[in-house]
Amino acid sequence: MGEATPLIVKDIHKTFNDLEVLKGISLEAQKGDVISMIGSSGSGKSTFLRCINLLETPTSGEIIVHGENIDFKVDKRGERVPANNKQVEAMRSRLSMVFQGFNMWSHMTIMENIIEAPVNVLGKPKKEAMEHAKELLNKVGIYERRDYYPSQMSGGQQQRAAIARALAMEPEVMLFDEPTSALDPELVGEVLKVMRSLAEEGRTMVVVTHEMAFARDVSNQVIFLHQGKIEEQGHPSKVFENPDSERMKQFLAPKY
Amino acid sequence: MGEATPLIVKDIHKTFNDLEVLKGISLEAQKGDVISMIGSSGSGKSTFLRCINLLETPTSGEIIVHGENIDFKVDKRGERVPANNKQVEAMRSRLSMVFQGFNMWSHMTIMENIIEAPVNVLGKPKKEAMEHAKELLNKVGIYERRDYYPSQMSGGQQQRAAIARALAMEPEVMLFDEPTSALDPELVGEVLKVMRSLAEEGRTMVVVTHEMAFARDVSNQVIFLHQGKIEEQGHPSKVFENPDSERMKQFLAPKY
Amino acid sequence: KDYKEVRLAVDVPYEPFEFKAPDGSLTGFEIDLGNAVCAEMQVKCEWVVQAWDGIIPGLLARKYDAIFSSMSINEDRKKKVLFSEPYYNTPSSWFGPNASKSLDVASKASLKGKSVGVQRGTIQDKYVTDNFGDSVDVKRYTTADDLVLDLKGGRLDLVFLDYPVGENTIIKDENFTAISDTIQLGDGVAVALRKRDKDLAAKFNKALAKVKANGTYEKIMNKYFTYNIKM
Amino acid sequence: MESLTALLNQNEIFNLQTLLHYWDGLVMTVQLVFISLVVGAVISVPLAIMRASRNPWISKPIWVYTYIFRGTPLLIQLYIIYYGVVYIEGIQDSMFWPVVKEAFYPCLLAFVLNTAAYTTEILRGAIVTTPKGEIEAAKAYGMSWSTMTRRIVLPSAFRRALPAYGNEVIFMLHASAIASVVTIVDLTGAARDVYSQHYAPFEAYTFVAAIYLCLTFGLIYLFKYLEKKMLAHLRPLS
Amino acid sequence: MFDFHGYGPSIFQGAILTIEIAFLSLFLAVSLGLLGAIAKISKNRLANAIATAYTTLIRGVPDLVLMLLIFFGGQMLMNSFTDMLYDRFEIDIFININEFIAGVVTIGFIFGAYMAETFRGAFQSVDNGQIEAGKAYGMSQSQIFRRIMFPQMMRHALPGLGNNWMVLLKTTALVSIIGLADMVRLASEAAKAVHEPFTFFIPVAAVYLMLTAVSEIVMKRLEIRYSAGVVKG
Ligand SMILES: Nc1ncnc2c1ncn2[C@@H]1O[C@H](COP(=O)(O)OP(=O)(O)OP(=O)(O)O)[C@@H](O)[C@H]1O
Ligand SMILES: Nc1ncnc2c1ncn2[C@@H]1O[C@H](COP(=O)(O)OP(=O)(O)OP(=O)(O)O)[C@@H](O)[C@H]1O
Ligand SMILES: [Mg+2]
Ligand SMILES: [Mg+2]
Repeated sequence: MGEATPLIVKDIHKTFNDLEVLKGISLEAQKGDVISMIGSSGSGKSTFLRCINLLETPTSGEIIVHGENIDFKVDKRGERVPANNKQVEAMRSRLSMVFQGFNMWSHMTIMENIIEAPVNVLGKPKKEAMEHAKELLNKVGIYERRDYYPSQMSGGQQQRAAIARALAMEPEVMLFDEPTSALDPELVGEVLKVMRSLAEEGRTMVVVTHEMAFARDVSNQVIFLHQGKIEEQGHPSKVFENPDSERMKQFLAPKY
Repeated sequence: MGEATPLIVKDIHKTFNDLEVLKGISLEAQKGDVISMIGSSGSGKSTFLRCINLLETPTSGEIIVHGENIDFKVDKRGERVPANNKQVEAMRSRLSMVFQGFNMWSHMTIMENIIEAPVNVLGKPKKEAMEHAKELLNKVGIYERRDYYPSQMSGGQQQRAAIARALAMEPEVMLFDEPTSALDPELVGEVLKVMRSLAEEGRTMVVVTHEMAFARDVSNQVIFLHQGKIEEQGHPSKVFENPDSERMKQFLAPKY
Repeated sequence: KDYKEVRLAVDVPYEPFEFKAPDGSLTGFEIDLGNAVCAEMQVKCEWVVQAWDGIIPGLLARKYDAIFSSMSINEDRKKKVLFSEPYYNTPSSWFGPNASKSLDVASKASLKGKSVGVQRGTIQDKYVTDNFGDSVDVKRYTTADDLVLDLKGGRLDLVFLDYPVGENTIIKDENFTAISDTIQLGDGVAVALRKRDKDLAAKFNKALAKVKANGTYEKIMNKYFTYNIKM
Repeated sequence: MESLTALLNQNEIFNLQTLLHYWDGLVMTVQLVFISLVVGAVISVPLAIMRASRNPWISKPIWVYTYIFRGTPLLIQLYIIYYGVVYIEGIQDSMFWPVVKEAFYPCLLAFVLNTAAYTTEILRGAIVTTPKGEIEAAKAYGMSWSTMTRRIVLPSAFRRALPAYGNEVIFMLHASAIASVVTIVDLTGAARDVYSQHYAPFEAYTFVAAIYLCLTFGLIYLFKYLEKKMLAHLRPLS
Repeated sequence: MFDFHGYGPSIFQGAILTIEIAFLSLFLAVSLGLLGAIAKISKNRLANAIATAYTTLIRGVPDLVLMLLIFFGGQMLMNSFTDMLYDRFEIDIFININEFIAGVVTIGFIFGAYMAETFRGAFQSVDNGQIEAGKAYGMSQSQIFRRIMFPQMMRHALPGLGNNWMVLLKTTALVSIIGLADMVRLASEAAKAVHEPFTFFIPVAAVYLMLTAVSEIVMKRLEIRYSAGVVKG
């Protein structure tokens, strides 16, 4: 038997109050897979990513990270919650995430933001973490801004810092929520290059994106989400060239 | 003599601490003009927009809105500040802005966010403001979410709400800071359609964008900012087809 | 100058000199005496209840005209206010558990190392501090009740108190007793007035003398005391 | 030095003896306030975390504690702890008696419990207003609850709590004046002694007020400095 | 069950006075605190300096001393004027400063300084982007304050505000030194009269705890109200 599959998600449902946002999403990501999630605004892409690392607890469904099935229980309030915090933490330290709103820790400088989790979660020596951070900051082009606070950075700079923070964890699986939304085309290119090299290193990625070019060129699986359901799924060549779904066709039609 | 020019900016400089972020930017926007500002991350685009409506006070330079020259004075600390708050407020109510981070008021629902300024700044009757808000919310497709708080909305939904909020002011000049960054291509198309129709109504717009297609197709002037200076400026056909600047050529080169 | 109305400040309760009945009415030796003095002066007296900490500032600020509240005469106070002739002086006494009855309170040696409670800023405080300050541990309390609590709770070995206070609080408990004889201290208690109101002080002195002479004073005293406090 | 003693001798109230008395009082006040603030702050951290918990079995008992200690006057708490303790059966023969007999420790206990209750509430408020996104980021990076609390929630909460905590420190300094009712000679106790000996309320109290003022200025300055250092990430409001 | 030796009603009277003073001075303190906080975060140097002097000085001086200073000092100032009339012209008039008003003003004034600090901290915790959005839409300073800063600041201010209120409530006992018969004063009179110091802690503590309970309910409500739009983590 080979290595365990990095990430399997089975039939995730998520309801906010009465609003069913996810209506049964499944996904399987092998080592080195790059899965693009596309779909219109509000279709549930962010919610799905947040369910994977349990920032939202799915109303039902299974999550299996590196062969380990996350346990759930029902708490006194009747809500479904993860049964074992240690398990969740261990799982999360194998994943890392770039948030749509970046969520940089505002009381830390960029450098501090980046070394925080490697030092305090993975137990890396501080010096080593800083070396690595330096490298990453150079890669995303904001090394000179390392001692700035997030509030003093431009949108694109913050986004790059968030990407560097995620990369610093050297995780098996990366979840990216629109990682290039605040970047100019040139930087988009840079960042996608970085991501492609990560995929080549064998890391697994789930990327929510509006960059169709990226979805087409870099990923080996595309998922099109529509109103909480998967409308179309498959290799990009198929999804983009020859979609089954009407909705997908419409989504892809050029607009101006 | 015809109407006054909606917006003239002359030789704006802006320095943060010792960092010169803007190094002399000028711009003239006539009625119905759509000016696209492009440039790499950190080049000073947001700072420039924020200087126009004086969220940052330019270190030097002039701003003339609708023929009125904004007065500055030097305060006791030796800082340059607007001389007349009333003038600034009046000017700002002619302008409206979509922020890069949206900045929706978190303690108000979407509807409340949208009618806030029309009712309290322009003195519109509440009912009328709500009617108008409803129309705008329908236009950007989030009418059903009108009673949500911003924190309950997806990134793209928040961005659309921010656009609706800006439109509700029916301003002469609109400043958009990457108004489509969180939107999928389909919605980008929708929003750009809305913006195009605004231009046709005769409103003036300054749009920071990473959508080269928009800059090319909708705007009648493109400004390429690089390290706080204008590297290239002119009609999109010229800027895109035949740029003078090396930097601009590089910026436009396809990346993947 | 004519005084038709005089306001007298008093801090309550200080049994049996002044205390408030549950219904709010004031009684006690000084209240009766004060009323008698006012009757003698033929002025209308109004009693004002005032907390001790603000009692002299209140006088100086003219919130009332005189303090009739067991204020002992002392040199430092004389710099701030004008005293009338004294109108009473109570003895002081040592109190302690029955076991300490045999202590020789006149000798420094036998008190050595004891914790002694006094009420802060009283003449008793001064007496103990001056005579025993270097051999006993003087503990100063804001109110007599606190001091009694600590005596009964075992934190204090002895207390040195105004006799009437001790009589009312300590020796009612049969485990405690007065030790040795009472001691007369200080220059007595007098009415305190503003320095500029010399004419009012004269009126008080005249009336006090009259009351002391015509038997009214004894009548009032006997109502509250079994021993002589007259001065 | 001689001229100083000469000067002091001329002055009736502020002679060497009273000044020494004030000095002892100052030392006592600083000791009491400092120890109770430090101990109070230390225990308020776990209490605030528990108080912010969503589990009522954890948060409610702490609420009861803060409710009672914020809800009743410190004076009453001090009375009950100081005078009440002697009525515990057999305490006088126990090994605790030498400690309890002195006013210092019961007083310190009352102060600690009081300031910890207030500090707990301040901290809890700051904890629950931590931006949600920052907590999510911490979770997403696999931080355990304790790492997240230690590295993200508390540092960020401390900064927000600082101005309100500055108030609490000054409240405590002023409130410490009531130590004198249980025979402790603190600054106020010293002032009261001097006041009643010399009957010079103005001099005795203004002098001690000036000392308190200096102490408070010191504290305010300290907090300003801390805020400047710790709140660097907040851009100034305009 | 508890024997208050007939002093119950008078303590109840005192409790009413305590409550009156507490609420009125709270109102004053919050108003002064808001003003002070605005001045402290404003760029106006003069306003800033005045507010800083206010919060520093007032918080620096012990309450008791301030009370004596404001009430008796004020009265003496008034008197030195009337004394001059008396000494020069034999005109004897006396202008009385009302104790109740003096008490409310003094306590309101003291706690205004603490409130100012609390509010200042809360204002600084409001996300700058929220304020910028207000500015960008042409809101005036006062509109931004009323419509955006205040509602968002309250969430951060509430814990500190609650603490200040708790301390203020107990500080009302200070008014006894200027001659007012508040609950604590009356209870301690009663305690001394019957020589039972502990007995009268019970009604005092009960009243305070009752007021605290009401405050907790109000606080909870305010907390909910000012947390609108905040998703609980
Ligand atoms: N408050 C501040 N203090 C110091 N530097 C600042 C501050 N605000 C912005 N900057 C710096 O100014 C530069 C320009 O920022 P700006 O936000 O204008 O960039 P931008 O062109 O909008 O970039 P993006 O496309 O990434 O949004 C950046 O390098 C940023 O770090
Ligand atoms: N806390 C919440 N309470 C109620 N509804 C919510 C909450 N969070 C998200 N939603 C709703 O869930 C839906 C999906 O949101 P989600 O953020 O997953 O969308 P998305 O696909 O990421 O969109 P975008 O591309 O705009 O970021 C939206 O309609 C949103 O309004
Ligand atoms: Mg999203
Ligand atoms: Mg920007």
